[in-house]
Amino acid sequence: MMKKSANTGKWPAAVFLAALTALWELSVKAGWVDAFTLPAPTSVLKALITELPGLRSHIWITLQEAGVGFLAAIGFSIALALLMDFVPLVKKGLYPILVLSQTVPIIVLAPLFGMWFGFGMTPKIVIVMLVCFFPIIVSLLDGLEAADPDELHLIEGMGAGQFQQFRWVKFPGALVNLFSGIRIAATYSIMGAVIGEWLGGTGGLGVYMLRVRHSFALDKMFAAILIVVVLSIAVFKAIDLLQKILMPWSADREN
Amino acid sequence: MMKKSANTGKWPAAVFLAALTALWELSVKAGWVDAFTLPAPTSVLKALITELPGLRSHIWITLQEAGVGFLAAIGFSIALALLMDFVPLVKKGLYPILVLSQTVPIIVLAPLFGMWFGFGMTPKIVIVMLVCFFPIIVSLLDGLEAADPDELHLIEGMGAGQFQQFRWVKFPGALVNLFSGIRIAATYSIMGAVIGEWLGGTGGLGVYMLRVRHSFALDKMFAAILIVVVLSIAVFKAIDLLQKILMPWSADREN
Amino acid sequence: MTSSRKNRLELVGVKKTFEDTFAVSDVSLVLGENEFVSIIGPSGCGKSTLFNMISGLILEDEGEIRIDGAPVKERKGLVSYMYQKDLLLSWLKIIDNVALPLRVKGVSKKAARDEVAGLFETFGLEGFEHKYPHQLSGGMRQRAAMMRTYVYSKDIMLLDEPFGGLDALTKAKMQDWLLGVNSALEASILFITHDIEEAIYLSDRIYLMSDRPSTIKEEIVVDLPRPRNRDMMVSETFTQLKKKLLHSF
Amino acid sequence: MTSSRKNRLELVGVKKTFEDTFAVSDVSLVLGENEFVSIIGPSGCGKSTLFNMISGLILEDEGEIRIDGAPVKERKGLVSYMYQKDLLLSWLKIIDNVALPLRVKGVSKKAARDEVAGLFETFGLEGFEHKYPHQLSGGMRQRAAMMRTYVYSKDIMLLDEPFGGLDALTKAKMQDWLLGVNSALEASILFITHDIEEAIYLSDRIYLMSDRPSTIKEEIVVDLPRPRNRDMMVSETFTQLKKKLLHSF
Amino acid sequence: GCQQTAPEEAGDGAQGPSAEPEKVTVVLDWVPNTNHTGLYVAQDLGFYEEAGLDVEIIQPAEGGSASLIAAGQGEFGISYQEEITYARTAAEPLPVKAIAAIIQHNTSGFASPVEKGIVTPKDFEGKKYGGWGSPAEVAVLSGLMAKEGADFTKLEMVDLGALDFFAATQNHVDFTWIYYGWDGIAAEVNEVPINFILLQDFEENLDFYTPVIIAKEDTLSARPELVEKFLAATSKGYEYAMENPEEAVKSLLKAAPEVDEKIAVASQIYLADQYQADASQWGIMDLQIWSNYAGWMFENGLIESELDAEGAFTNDFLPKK
Ligand SMILES: Nc1ncnc2c1ncn2[C@@H]1O[C@H](COP(=O)(O)OP(=O)(O)OP(=O)(O)O)[C@@H](O)[C@H]1O
Ligand SMILES: Nc1ncnc2c1ncn2[C@@H]1O[C@H](COP(=O)(O)OP(=O)(O)OP(=O)(O)O)[C@@H](O)[C@H]1O
Ligand SMILES: O=C([O-])O
Ligand SMILES: [Mg+2]
Ligand SMILES: [Mg+2]
Repeated sequence: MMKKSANTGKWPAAVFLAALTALWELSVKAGWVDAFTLPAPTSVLKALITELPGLRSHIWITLQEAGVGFLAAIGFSIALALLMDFVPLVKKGLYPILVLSQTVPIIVLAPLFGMWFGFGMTPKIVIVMLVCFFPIIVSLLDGLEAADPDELHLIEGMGAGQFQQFRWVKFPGALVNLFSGIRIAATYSIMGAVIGEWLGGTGGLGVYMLRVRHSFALDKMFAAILIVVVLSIAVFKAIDLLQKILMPWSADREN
Repeated sequence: MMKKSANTGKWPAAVFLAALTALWELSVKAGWVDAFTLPAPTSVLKALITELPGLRSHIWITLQEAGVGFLAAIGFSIALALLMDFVPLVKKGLYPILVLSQTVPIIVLAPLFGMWFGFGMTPKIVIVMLVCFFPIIVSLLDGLEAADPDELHLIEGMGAGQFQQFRWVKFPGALVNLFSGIRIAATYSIMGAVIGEWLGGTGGLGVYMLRVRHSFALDKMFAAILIVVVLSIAVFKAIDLLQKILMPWSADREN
Repeated sequence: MTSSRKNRLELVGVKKTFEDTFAVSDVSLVLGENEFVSIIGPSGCGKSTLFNMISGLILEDEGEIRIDGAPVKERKGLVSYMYQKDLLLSWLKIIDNVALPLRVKGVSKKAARDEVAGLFETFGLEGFEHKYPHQLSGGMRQRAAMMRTYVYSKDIMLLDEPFGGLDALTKAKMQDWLLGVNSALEASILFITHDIEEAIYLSDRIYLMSDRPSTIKEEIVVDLPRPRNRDMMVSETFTQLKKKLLHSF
Repeated sequence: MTSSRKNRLELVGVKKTFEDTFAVSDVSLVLGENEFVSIIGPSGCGKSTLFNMISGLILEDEGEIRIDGAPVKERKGLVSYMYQKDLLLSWLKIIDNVALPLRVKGVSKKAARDEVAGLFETFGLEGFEHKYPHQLSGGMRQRAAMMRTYVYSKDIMLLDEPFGGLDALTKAKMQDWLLGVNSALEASILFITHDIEEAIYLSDRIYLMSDRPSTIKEEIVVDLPRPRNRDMMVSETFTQLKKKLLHSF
Repeated sequence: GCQQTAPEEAGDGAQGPSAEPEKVTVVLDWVPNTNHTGLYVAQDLGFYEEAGLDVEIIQPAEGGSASLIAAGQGEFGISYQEEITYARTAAEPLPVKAIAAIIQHNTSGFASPVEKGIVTPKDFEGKKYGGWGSPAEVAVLSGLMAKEGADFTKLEMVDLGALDFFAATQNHVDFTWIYYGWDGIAAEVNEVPINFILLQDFEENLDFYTPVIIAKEDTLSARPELVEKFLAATSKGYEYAMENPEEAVKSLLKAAPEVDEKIAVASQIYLADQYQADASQWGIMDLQIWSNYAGWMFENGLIESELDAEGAFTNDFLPKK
């Protein structure tokens, strides 16, 4: 309450970014850094504009891979968390394997992924899932474990079984955590698809980036990075919005 | 309370893993998969044993990079979260940049890292930090934001300034979230170092992996992966222990 | 024990220790069919702990808890229990908190809301159906928790200081409502309170607990006829009982 | 207003609305130097809201709140306030919860613990210093919160139903302790309670609030001499006041 | 020996439009570039289609295609002699073979900006080399320097990772290892004057084939007609590229418009003379070159067992001239 002072809108980020960009432009233009090691923002923008028509199909491929993988990761995480929460044995058996799956650097596995899954969309989607599900499930499980024992007792006393406890107490209580995880995962989703495309393919922003880098076209490369960034931030924002809609009680709390 | 049934120890994971490994061994030995696409667990073990002496120095390098980067990430995240929590303007300005920093695939940045940080341990440590700080800070900030307004009012009423509010209410309340983040980050720490080494280096597990892959010694490659996995899980477990020690009130809660 | 009522609930030699806190030492009590029994005792003596054991949330260390004559190990869901804390779920609107027991049973959101909507007037909470718990005053939250307990009413009810945070007038209203509910539902009610007048006015019998480690120090039978009315509070019997209780404390 | 005391705290025409809830409509009251004033009113009428406004946690929509004669906008930390909820921090042991105001002031852990350790006996919580809040009973938590408020005592204190969850005996002990503190500290105390006898026994004056949207319905001066003792509770004045209050409700 | 006659006539419509074109996947060694122009020409100008092939060209992860081809993810791959040597001498050897050399001679070597004054391996002394930290680099550099009587210990080696030639030599190192056909040409196009030391000018064993086209042994034995059809059409593509470099490069740019046009055109003109060079026919390989390089690798401890050089490649599927 009363703490409306923080409500200054989006301009601080914008101003900060603008300042950074200006400094960057200046450094290149003044020759402090060489244009072939770091292109000026204006060149990147120019490249973006001229390349955009050709980039459309690449963007579309990457978005599809990231979208499918990310949604699958969310669904998979929630289902798995439910299962792990219900059957402690599954949790004990699976949790270490989940951790394990994250400790293996994806790039190391790259050739193996190619060998096992080929070059279609599948391996990219698998990689996005692999990158995204972990933050979601770890956060969600931590949230579920932090459930208030008294609230659980209350609903158990109403005859609620495991699922009902999950539905009414554990899951709503863990929503903050779930969204933390989803927010982290969202950030990784587009990047995951790009990494996936590096492992082999015929299109997508990852393929595009490698090609333009090989042609020493750093401006185009940065244009592609810019697109990745914008797409990722769009996903991130969408998650924020979703959280506001799905957690009205906490939005309300601010008054 | 009363829910001690879940306390079945570690054997479910062990049994599950053992079963998986046995199946894997069988598939290779029976020729269902080619040994050059997936080496048998026994060959991996053999490679591990013969290579271990030579691997020691690589392991040590990777551990140093991962350790320094991870600790730096924790310190940096907490300090930054504190700053962002204190000065809403900084939060507004910086949060999008943090997100942005994660959406850029690290491998794209690799050449720039080389230019900026040279070719020693520094760029690897920077990559570990970059990979690790994000889950930590996102979780921590979400936890800080979820602080109970009534508890904040209470301590404000005692004349607590911003730092005191953080120290007594926000931070302890956000510890669950902080540990979620740290746990996710821990998992990424060793992998981050390996990726860093992959992008150029003279030692470390990443360099070792690249070399053995180049000569198609998949068994040695998997031996190195195994080491990465074991190291990562050790870090993960250490975090669990630390959480139990630092959050006695919630351990206590189980009785 | 008065009369020849059947025993719905019996505690025999129940004990409970938490780590180094010896909370309940040897408590035996009974609750008969359609009986209203109050428990009075010093703060921290173990009243809520008794309720937690009866409802099966924590296990007694020793002794036996019988329902309808037989020892029941798995007692969760057999009694309705209003906790000392209101325990309203912060993510549900008041109406949905109140309707929760119906939702758990599988009733649809709309049907459950419809079923509980009528109660809000009785409890003086009309207009607050669609607020969240943090938007209510302490006494209002307590009433909402009472409503929820009523919606889940089993024929054995445990009420832990249900009217502790209410003003005299509201409390009187709630007490009379509870008396009505009790005779209508034919429920057996075990009631914790710190209000001696309230205990006398509502109960058939009163157990007085000692300080920790607690036992039943005294059992007092309330010889007031039913149905009760507020005029009885100035009767000789009432005043005598009150004196006795204050004295025994 | 009795006598010629200085006014420590004044509310003039204070109003507060939450969204669609018109909670406080035009409340004016005063609290004199070293005075003990109680507020009684129906559940949900806006008593806690008044306290929240006085302590500066929420802003009044209209009207003015004056401390020592001058309107003060930034009132946080000027008064000590015991909330209706106990608000013990779950991650601190009871002793650290109680010592919190000292820690906030910068006192070291050891010194702060030493300073508050002596209080535990007075509050009947000896032996529970190193428990966590969830290991205490409701009444014990309330007493711990009272201790914490006392540790932070400013000379204006706001107490919101501090003894609501206590049994008669413990409550009596706490009341007498509070009377002692009041005269020793020369504090000015504003006190919310639902217990009419408590209000009379402790107060110099009592404000009676109406239902929501609330105003001050009546101000009653308690003509009992100080120091008070329990024998006064059967005096004629006491009984008259009690009748009057019950009637005015 | 290769006496099959039927496939020989297959090229000119004998198969007819009725037959479903055969699906073929080609896995490149890295991003599309002028080394691959023949493939793109054959695809763009319909040589593959005429041969009854439906070819898809895949860009893989950095690090080659040998393991992908061995795993059956594609019929043909682009690789290089060193990779095949490693693959066939591994503890678990990969069943892949080279079936055509895309460029006859090694066009890679050490490049430096002219102002560094590095014209022979002797000049490496006291300089800083930027590479990727492989044992092969050490062997090559120490070998070349030893031959010229230079002190290898006076060379500093650092790992550049993904840093390209221009960025690397600007601030960090004195010279790097490049492919002249791309990076060297890019330097020409960008008017950055460089010195270039071709490996085989100083050590003849280092004249190896890079890149080469490879296939899995299974494919060669079970589907020889397919291999021949593919190589025939591919040869046509490269031959076209040799004759019409400026036309041919359009096919590459059409498939991979992201490639820099200026560099691609210049590179194409340079490569037109390199694809076949002094050989009798495009694609043909010489046993000597395979055994020389493998021998050199073995002597330098880069591979653990000796390579059976004859088994590592075959010219049998190239079109008969
Ligand atoms: N979960 C627990 N862990 C440890 N000690 C506990 C726990 N629950 C209760 N106790 C202890 O048991 C004793 C009895 O507590 P209980 O809550 O039953 O008291 P009560 O009679 O309900 O008191 P009140 O009237 O204040 O609510 C107290 O000393 C308390 O500290
Ligand atoms: N944060 C809030 N948001 C919305 N409405 C609120 C909020 N706080 C209080 N109210 C409303 O204001 C009114 C007064 O609440 P308040 O807590 O002051 O009552 P009270 O007099 O202290 O009651 P009780 O005796 O039950 O504690 C209630 O109707 C309540 O619903
Ligand atoms: O997988 C990565 O986080 O780069
Ligand atoms: Mg209790
Ligand atoms: Mg209140």
